[in-house]
This record gives sequence, structure tokens and C-alpha cells, in this order.
Amino acid sequence: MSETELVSRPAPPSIWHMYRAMVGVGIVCGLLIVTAFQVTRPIIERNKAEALQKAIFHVLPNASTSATYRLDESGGFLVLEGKGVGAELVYAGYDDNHELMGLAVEAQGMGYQDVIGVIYGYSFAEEAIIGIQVLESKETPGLGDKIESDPEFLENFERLDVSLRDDLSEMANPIVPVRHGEKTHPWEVDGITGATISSVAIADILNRSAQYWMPRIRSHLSDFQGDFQGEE
Amino acid sequence: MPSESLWTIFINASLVNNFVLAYFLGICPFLGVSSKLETATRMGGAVTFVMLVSSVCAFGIQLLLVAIDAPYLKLISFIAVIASTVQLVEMFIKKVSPALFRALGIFLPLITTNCAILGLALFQTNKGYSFVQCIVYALGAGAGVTRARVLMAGLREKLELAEVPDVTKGTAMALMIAGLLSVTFMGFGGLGG
Amino acid sequence: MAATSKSSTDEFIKGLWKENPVFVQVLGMCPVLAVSNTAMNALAMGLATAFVLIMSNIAVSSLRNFIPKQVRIATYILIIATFVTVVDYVIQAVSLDLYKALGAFISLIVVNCLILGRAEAFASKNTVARSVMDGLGMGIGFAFALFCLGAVREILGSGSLFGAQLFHDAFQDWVVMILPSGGFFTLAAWLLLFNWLEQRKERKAKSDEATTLALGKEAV
Amino acid sequence: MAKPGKTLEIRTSPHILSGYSVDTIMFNVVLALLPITAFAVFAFGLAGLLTLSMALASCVLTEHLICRASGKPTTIGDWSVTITGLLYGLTLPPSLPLWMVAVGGVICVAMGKAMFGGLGYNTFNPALVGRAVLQAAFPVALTTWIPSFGAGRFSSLPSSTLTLPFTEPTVDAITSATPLALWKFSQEATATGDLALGFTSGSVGETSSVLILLGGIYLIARNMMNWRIPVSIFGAVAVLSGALHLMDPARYASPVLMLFSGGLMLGAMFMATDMVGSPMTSRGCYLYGALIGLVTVVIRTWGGLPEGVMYAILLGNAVTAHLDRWTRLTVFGTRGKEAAT
Amino acid sequence: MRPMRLLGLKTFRHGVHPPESKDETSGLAIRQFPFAPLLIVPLVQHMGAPSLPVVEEGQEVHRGQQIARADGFMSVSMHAPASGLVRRIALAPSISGRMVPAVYLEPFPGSTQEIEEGTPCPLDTASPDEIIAAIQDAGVVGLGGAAFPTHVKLKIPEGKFVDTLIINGVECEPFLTTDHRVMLEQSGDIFMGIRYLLKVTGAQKVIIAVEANKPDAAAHLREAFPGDLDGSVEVLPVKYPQGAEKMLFSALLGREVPSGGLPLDIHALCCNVATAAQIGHLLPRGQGIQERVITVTGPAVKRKGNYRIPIGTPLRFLLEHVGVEEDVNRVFLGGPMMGAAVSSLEISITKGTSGVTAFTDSAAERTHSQVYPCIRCSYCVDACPIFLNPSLLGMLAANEEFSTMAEEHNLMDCFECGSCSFVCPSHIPLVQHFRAAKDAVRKAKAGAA
Repeated sequence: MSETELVSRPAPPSIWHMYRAMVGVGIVCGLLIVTAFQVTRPIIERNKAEALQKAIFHVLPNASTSATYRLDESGGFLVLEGKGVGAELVYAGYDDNHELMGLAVEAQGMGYQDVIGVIYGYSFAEEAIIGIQVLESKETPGLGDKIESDPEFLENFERLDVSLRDDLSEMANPIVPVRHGEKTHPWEVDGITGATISSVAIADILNRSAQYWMPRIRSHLSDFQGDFQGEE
Repeated sequence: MPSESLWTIFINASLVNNFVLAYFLGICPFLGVSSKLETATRMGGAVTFVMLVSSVCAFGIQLLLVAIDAPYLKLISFIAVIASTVQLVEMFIKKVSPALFRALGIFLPLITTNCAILGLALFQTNKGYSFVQCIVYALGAGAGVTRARVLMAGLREKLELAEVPDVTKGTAMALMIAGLLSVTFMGFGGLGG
Repeated sequence: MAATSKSSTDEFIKGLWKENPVFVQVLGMCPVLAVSNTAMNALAMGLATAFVLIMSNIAVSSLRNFIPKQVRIATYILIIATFVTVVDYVIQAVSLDLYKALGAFISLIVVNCLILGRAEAFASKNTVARSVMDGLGMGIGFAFALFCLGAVREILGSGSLFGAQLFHDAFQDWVVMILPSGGFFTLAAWLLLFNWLEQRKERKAKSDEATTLALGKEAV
Repeated sequence: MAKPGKTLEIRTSPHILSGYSVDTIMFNVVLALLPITAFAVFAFGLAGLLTLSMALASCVLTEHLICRASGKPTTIGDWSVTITGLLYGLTLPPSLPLWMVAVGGVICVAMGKAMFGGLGYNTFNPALVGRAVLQAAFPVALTTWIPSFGAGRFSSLPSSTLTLPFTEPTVDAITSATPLALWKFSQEATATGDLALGFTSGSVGETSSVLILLGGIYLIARNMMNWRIPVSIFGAVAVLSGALHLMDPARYASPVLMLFSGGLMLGAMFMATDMVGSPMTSRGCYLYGALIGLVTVVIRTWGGLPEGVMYAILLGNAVTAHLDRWTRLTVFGTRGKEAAT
Repeated sequence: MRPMRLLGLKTFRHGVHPPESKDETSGLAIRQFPFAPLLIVPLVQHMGAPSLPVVEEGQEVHRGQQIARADGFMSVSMHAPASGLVRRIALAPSISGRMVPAVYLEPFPGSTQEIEEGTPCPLDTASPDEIIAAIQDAGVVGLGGAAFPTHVKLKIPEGKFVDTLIINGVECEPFLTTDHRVMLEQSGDIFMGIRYLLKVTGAQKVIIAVEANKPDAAAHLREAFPGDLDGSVEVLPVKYPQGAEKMLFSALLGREVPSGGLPLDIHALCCNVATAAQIGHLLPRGQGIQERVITVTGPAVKRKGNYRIPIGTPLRFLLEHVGVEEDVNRVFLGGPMMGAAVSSLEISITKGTSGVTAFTDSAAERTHSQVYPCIRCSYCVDACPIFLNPSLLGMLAANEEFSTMAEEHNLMDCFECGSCSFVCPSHIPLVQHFRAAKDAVRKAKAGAA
């Protein structure tokens, strides 16, 4: 405004005016932000928890309750209390009779375009991966994103063998990707024609994650059998 | 902690997920000023530099915010820090190297509103990169922005002499070229894998 | 000041069409291109931006005499960042899926040159009422443009609109439309259309003028 | 005696011309492409013929209509759009639905050429623009291949060819992987003889390396093609893939496979050499070729796609302006001066 | 820098290969041309100030008599091409389209046309300055086409020196065989001229450059080469514009004339072979130039040949005498690469005219008249002997960015050899663009100064 300019030229506004403006606006803004945060926080957290629970139940089809465990420094698993910042988490799923059905584990790795994040379900009974859901992916639509939808590909994960050697030190067979139609072993992942990179990426992500988790989980199986009842 | 190797981060930020051509960050200056090669290169250099500095700052802020458990201040503190970083960098360069200031100076204020900088800070926090990863990410992103700008500048300089139809002149043409460049860069998909 | 009421309607109208922030001024390209891959995302983004725009216009115009010139940009950014943070949390609360789809681009509304531009060029110099109208016009214009883009991209790219399947199952998706390059191409196509319309109008105006001139001469 | 000089025509010197004209050059490129086209039809039968015809027709028609719409005389007479149409057709998978072929043809000419101002200003190779956008739009259809020399190729069509417009093609039972895909995804090397003669699957016109080479040599002999570009592309590819192959023959493909497979031959000979998109100086051409070769090898070896020639050439087109600038010749008599300043 | 070689022969980089079209006249000996009923001798036949007439209307003159004197150093004398009557001294059309002062001379029909001799300038006794004055008095200019006063070129400023004299017998322009015949028929005059030139310039060495398509001339000169002269006859490959001064220096000596500089800067001097022959012929006799050898050729000419033609012969008389096709519509002074098209046949032959070529439409090489956009084929870049980028310059010219052309892309170094236009498949009139651009730049500079 030209008027302000005329006034301000000879006598610039005092420091006090500037502080007043900045601090005033700052306080109001701060109040606004904190209010919004406080109002929305419970809703957001509920949403997130629901989404996670949905994913866990998706990859562990028979589970109806779940509990979150964290990997302890000792190598054992403890029920998570409070926030799990920085901790390595697994989710245990229980059926209606509070029987442990399996674990859901998050894993991620590089895909064709960007990081792919998945959650997969591990069944103790079958010693196999029994379900998978892609949480995060920017794979090419119509091609790479078939890893989320292609029924033939998803069939791989209805029972993907991740059994361990007898000494529980490592996996008996690594998960390996093969070309479409050439799957002969239960630990092989049948690829998608035309989306080789993405399907190979999934197999690699699962393999790496399983190699890390399976020996740890199997050797502390009892940690999950506690009398804790998962939340609905 | 993401396990991506530094090389993967760099290739992804600069080629596969180019900030300009795949994330559309910093599009306004990309379309607006890059018709002279020299300007494009210098501007790219300035952006990379500021990216590097603000990436480091953002990393620090994120640590602080986690420590005091105030995630709601993320955006406001990032933008404040970036704005003041640009100011500081400008003053610093002016003091230390007047020559460099003459080369970069006029671009620095423009960078404040360059979404690529804020985007970088937000992405690196979302991805939870470590300090070194952040630096490599910033360098990769800066290289990608510079490369996109330089290519665009060359193409536009060439087109200045062409008999472009009236309808396609200007922004529409620049967008088409950007689209073609984006298609071209798709060829690099999977390199980071 | 008699013309105020009339001109405030004008402030509203201009943003919709004549000074449309996307198609005419080509501002705020980043979100326009990044989240317009589906109509839903585009509309949500557009409305979020419109909300921030209107709110910041209100705040800036009502504080315009309170904020000294020297610190105005910093204050504006502070105000805008606040509203963006609020929007960010609201969207998270409303729908996590939408929040995931829009990603960091909600936060990036802060650096949308449209908002800071309106605050600086308009709201800081005008009354609250006029600023609201300006914000409404620009915001809705922006959202409308985003929707135009998103609709085209979703219809061609996924064969649906707002997630509802439009065509027969066998429809071949034009994947490129949902890819980044598709964003560039679609916006370029819209701009071409606008250029073409504009040029046709100009030509017509010119020929009309010529005819009037010619007629005038004949009459003389 | 006649009285000469009644109608003297004034022009500035020179008064004679070399005899080459844009249309003669373009026509010769078409000639050089004919054997490849013929082989393509022979190898892929009706599917090849229909794909090529549709590609050609859509490109030529688009050019004609755009010229008409903008009120200019039609430019299809200069043969350049014929080249675009042929090259574009030759890069397509033979079983591609014809409606996609037509869409791509329109993109080639409208987006790759007319938008930039027509012949001479089409910074990116129009055929590749069409091909690249098409691949981005329909990634599955553009990476589905049928084997060459199929038994009933002259009597029947792949079911996908006649797919209704805008609908998804049904994938044929008999698909076949290209030599590069075979190597990339299962480390199978194809026999060199098959590669050279074109008994492999692949795009309509990229399979017969021998015919492509012959066409290129014809143009080079007539000075209608810059030999430096294909030579440096081949050189870069051979050196890079050779070095990699020596390090680990099991992981990295042999230079022979690299050179004779995929679109490298066709791209290097006929698309990278497109005069409009390639540098003007000799040194620029060497760098341009080296860049294309390098990017091709990088994408093929480490990227997600088995083939990268198309992207490499488009990238080359994009940096041409810079290469021309960096490799500007030192003007006669300014050598010392530049050193002084 | 070492000179570039092609098949063992020294040459320059780039250049083009236009059809030579010399076979029809290269074997024809020089013949004397008859006098036209009226000779029109322009007083501006050279670069520099017009000569001042020293005769009056109605005055009788002898063949060889001085009819105009030099006006200052940048000017030369003019001599009567025939014994006859000065009809008038008035304006006459010239090739540039401007009217220039000229002496209208009507030869006496019955005259024996003997040439008047003046004071000789003996090689042994005359000082360099005296020789330079004699050359100016003899009216000698560069006969290769530029018509630059030869004595000006020979005047070497203080502090400069010349080590090599190059005699240019390349004649790279298609159709022309003037120099070829002069070398075959006037080698004595040539070597005499060389002796004068060596004495004036102080050069130790002389190189006679001949293109490979004139092996008889090269062999003849080698045979006739005097044993006491330090030098050689060099055969150069057939390539256009091999005969341009700068190209010759770069081919023979491996030296580049600096941009905007002179041959003297690289201690070399170049002189056309016909000029040397004229000097060698005229100076010992004390005569001035009143006629010169000209190739009259081209598809439209019936009796092609190399003629010794009196200066001032009107073009119309010349063409009528040799006979031309009725539909002739292109006549050039010089060859088709650098020659100028004439707009009227009323202009006359001058000292700078090395040839007259005439074409009919049907025989014209310019068959493709359609101009296409530049397709960046880079033929012109590979042709330009001074390494410009004609394609880029052409596009800049079309956008009228003349100052950019001059400042960033060395427009002013272009010497309009025509190689770029010759090879351009898009038929863009590049040279025409560059001439216009150069004019504009010069005007802008003059305006600024």
C-alpha cells in the first residue's frame, strides 16, 4: 500500500512492532496447530491401528485378534508397551480360541520405481508364508502393480515354504524367483510375465526378511504363547 | 532404518525418481527460467547447494522434534529453517566469495519457494534416512534437478530458432517437452534395484 | 466505493476462468501435476488448497495493518504453514487412504506459489470481504482445473471416474496417463485447448473489427 | 543473330547446387528401409504387413491432415513422414493391436513432429516419440512378442492384432521372448547366426541385422548418413559389453549378443542418425554415439527393461544441442586468439 | 600446425566438389577477340578510389595510352584498350547495379592497333619502390576476381616481412580455364613476373600452386622453372575453394591467417598467376593493362573458348560474337560458384572479369527450386572451409539476429565462397542471407561509430 510506504519511509516501524507482529501471529498459529493436532490425534491413531489390524487379519486369514511384540536385545520377544519408535516389531495373530495362528511381519525393499513395502503372514503350523499384502508401492500401473492384484502371482503366497533347517540356524531353502510357469518347489515364487523386476523384488524382499526373522522367531516360539489375549 | 545402499539412493533420486520429471518438484522455475543454458547450470548448482544445507538442517530438526515429541511442528519448522538457511547462505556467500555471489546470488531468494527443497526435507524424513543417506539423497536430487534443467535449457534454446506453431508456443510446449523427457527417463527404471 | 459489491463478484469470477490460476497463470504446477492421477485425489488436493488459500487470505487481509512490511513474507509463510498443518491432520483423520495417495504433497501446499502470491498481491492490499471472494474464486478455479486434469487422467488411465468403472471390462487402460509424463501431457493438452480458444477468439475479434471498419467505410 | 538477355534472372552465387535435395535424401532412406520392410513381412507374415501398413497410413494421414488444418500445403511429398511411418512400424511388436498402431502413429506425427514446427525442428525422433509414449501407455501389449517364421503366418493373424479399438488385447497362447529378454531373465544366449539373419522374435523390423547393415552402408556410401554415429554407438556398446563380459561371462551378455539383438542395429543405423536430432559436428557425433551406446548398455545390463536403445536415443536427442555447443569448431584463424583470451 | 593431406597432396580441411566442367575449354588455345564498335571502359575496375580521366571527349588515343590516372594510393591507372576516338566520358552501368563513370571509346576500324610502349621498368636496376610505382602505373589489379590493386598488397609495412610468395594457379572455380591457359602459354611472363614480385616483397621462396586437374600446366611449369629460383610447383587436390588465399596458405604452409588479419601476419603473400603474368609482360615493356584472358563458356555458349578480350568490351557484343542459345537467361561474370549474375548485358568486361558463363533454364543446375526447412544434415558444416556453422547462422539470419551472428558465431569471417549453399539439400540461400547480414552488421557498426 502506497500509504503505508509513505508513512514508513521516514520512520520505519519500531522493533517492537515487528516483534509484536511475529510473536502475535506465532502464538495464534501455535495454538491453532496444537488444537488441530490434539483434536485429530485420537482419530488418526485409531485409523492407523485399524488399518494395521486389517492388514494383519488379511495376511493371517484365521486370526481375529492380534498383539504387537518387539524384539528384545536378548533375542526374545516382549509385548510392546507404549510407542514402538525404533524397535523391530512383529504382530502375532490369534484365533477365536486365543490360539496363536501366526505372525505378521512388515518388510520392504527396492522395487522397479521405488521402495515396495509389504506385510506378510507366517503360519507356525505350516512353516510357510500364508498371505501377503502390499502396503506401499509405486510400481508401474498395469504392469508392476500386478504384484498387488495378479491372482496367479498371489497364489504363490498361499503356502510359500520358509521352513528352517533342523538346528533352526537358517532357512532350509531360500525363497527364489523363477520364470512364469516354472515353479516346481514350494519355496519358489512364480514370476509375472512382463513384470519380472517387480515380482523378483517381492521374492527378494520376502527372502531377506524371512532369512532374518525365521530363525529368531522359531527359537523363541514360546514368547508368543503367553496368556496374553490380543485386542479385537 | 531403510537398508538402501547409498548408490541406490543416489541413482533413484537423480535418475529413476527425478525430482522434476517424476515428482514434479520445482516445476515452476523449470518451466519458467530455463531457456538459457548458463542460467540453468548455475541455478542447478545453487539448488543443489541449498538442498544439501537444508537437508542437513532438516535432519537435525527431525532429531529434535522426535526428542521433544512435537511432530506437529515439522512443517512449520522446516519451512522456517529453509527460508532462513537461504538467507544465511546468501549472506555467507556474499561475504566469502563475491564472485560466487554474483553467479548464484540472484537465484537464491527464488529458491525459498522452490518446492523441491521442502520436498526433499519431507521425503527424507518420511523415509527415515540416516545422516549420510540424507546427504547422498540431497546430492542425488540436486544432480537430478540440475540435469533436467540443463536438458530443458538446451532443448528450449534450440526451439527458439524453430518455427513453432502459435498454439503450442510457451508453457504448453515446455510441458510437452517435459513429458517427453519424463518418458525418456522411464527407461532408467529399475536401475536402482 | 459504490462499485465494491459488483467488483467483489468480479474478484470471484476472474479466478474461475479469465485468470484461472492453472490454465491461464500456470501457477502451483507441482501439486497440479503430482496428485491429479485420479479425480478424487485431484479434487481433494484442490479443495485442500482452496481451503488454505481462503483462510490465509482472510488472515492476511485482516492483519494487513498489523504486520510491518519488513516481516510480512515471514509472517505469511507462518500463517500458510499453520493452515497447511491443520489441513494435513484433518485429511489424516478423515481418510488414511487419501492421505497416503496425496502423500507429502499436502505439506507442499506451503510452497505453492499461488497461495503466497495471492497473499502478497491481493490479500495484503484489500479488505477481508474482497479477499475472501478472491480466495474463493482462485481456490475454486484451482480445484476445478485440478479436477479437469484428474478426470481426464483417471478416465483414460484407469477407465473410471471417482473409482467407478465407466467402460466395459475389456477397456484398455492408457497407463501413461497415470504416470508422471501423463500429467505433463494432459496439462499441455488443456493449455493447447485454451490457447486455441483464445486465438480463435482473437481472430474473430479482429475479423469482426475489420468487418465493422469495412462496413463503416462503405457507409461513408 | 538472336538478341540474348531479354529475361535475365538474378540470383546470388552460388549458381549451381550439389543435386542433393531433402526429398532425394529422404527417398533414399525409404529405399534403404525397403529390404528390411520386405524381410519383416516375410518373417511375420500378415501380422507384419498389417502392422507396417497401419503405421505408415496413420503417420502419413496425420501429417496430411495437420497440414490441411493449419492451412499449409501438405508436406507428405518430402518423404520424411514416410520414413517416420516405416521406422515406427518396424519398431513395433508384430502382434500389436492395429488400433494401438494407429494411436501411436498419430502421436508420432502430432507430438513428435508437428508440435515442434514440422520437418527440421522435430528435436526428438518422431518415430521413437510415438513408440516411447505408446510403450508407456500400453506396457503389456508393447512387450508381448510372437515368434518369427510361424507356420501359418500368411494365412492367419495373431488374435491380438484385430482387437477392437480401446479394448484390451487377449494375449496369444504362443508368445516368445526376445533374445535380450532371454538373456536378462534366464541367462540364455541366442545363436549368433539366428541373431544376424533375423530368425528370432522381436519387433517387426529389428530382427535382421544383416539387412539393416546393408541399408545403412548404402546410405553411408551415398553420403546420406553420418557414419560416425553408428560406428561410435557400435564401438561403445562393443567395448563396454566386451569389458563386462570378460569380467563375468555368466552374468554379462557377450558383445555379439549385445550388438546383434534388440533394436540396436535399427536404432543406431536409422534412428540415431536422424539428421534433425543428431549433432552437426563430427566430434559431437562421436560423443552422441558413445552416450547412446553407454546408456543402452547400462539400461540393458542393470535397468529394469531388457531393451534401452529407444530411451538412449531419445536422451541423445535431448543432449544434441549441448553437444553441438561444446564441440563447436574453432573458426579458421581464431585458434591463437582463443588461447590468448 | 601441419598441413592436411589428401591422397598425399596438401590441402585444407572441409570444402566441396562441384562438377568441374572445364574439359570443353581447357584444351583451347587463347585467341584474340575482335574490337567491339564501341568500348566502354569503366573508371572503377578495382577496389578503391575511381581513376581520374586524363583524356577529353573527342580526343584521339593510342592503344595502350594512359587514359586515366590513379587517384591516390588506393587506385590505379587505366589504359586505352584500342586506338580510337574518345566519344564521351559519362556514366555507364556496372555489375553492382550502380552507374559508374566510364570512357566511351570508338576504335578506329582501319587501325593496326599497335600497342604504345612507355618507359620500361627494368628488373635489374629498378628499386622495389620503383617497381611498385610501375605496377600501379600499369594498372595491375588482382586478376583472380577480387581486383584489389596489386601494388597496395605488395607495399610491405615497416616491421613486417614476407618469407614465401605463393602464385595461385589453382583456379578451383568450375568452368573457368583462364589461368590454365595462361600457365601453358605464358610461362615466360609468369616467371618474369615472379622475379619482380620476389624483388618487391623480399620473399626467398616461391610456390606455384596448381590443382591436380591441370597436370599439363603443372608439368610445363616444372619444366620451365628457372634453376636460380628457390621454389617449387605444388600440385593440390581438386577441391573447392582451394584457390581462396586463406585455404592456400593453410594447405601449403599450414598457417592460418588470423581472423580479421592479413596474410602478412603469417609472412606470406599470394598473387594470382595471371596477375604475375601481366606484371612480367607489362613491366619490361612499360605498358599498361588493356586486355585480359577470359574464358567464355557455359551450356548456353556456342563457340566456347579462352579469348584475349579488350577491357571495356560490352557483354552483349561478346555474347553475340561467340553465339548463345536464344533462351539464355543466366549470365555470370566469373564462374558459377562465386560469380555475379548480371542484370543487364550493357555492362562491359573489366580487369577483374576472369570468365563469362551463360546458362539456359534447361541446362541450369538449379533444378530444385523448393526451399525446405533446415534439416540439420550438417553438410554445410562439413563444407565450410573456415569452420563456421552455416546452418545455425542461417536460422539466426532468418530471425534477424544479426549481432548475435557476428559476435558469437564469427559471421564476418565468411568470405562467401558458396560451399554451404552449394551442398544445402534444403536449398536455403545461405550466402545471400550472410551477405545481407554482413551488410546489416557493417551498417550498424558505422551507425554506432
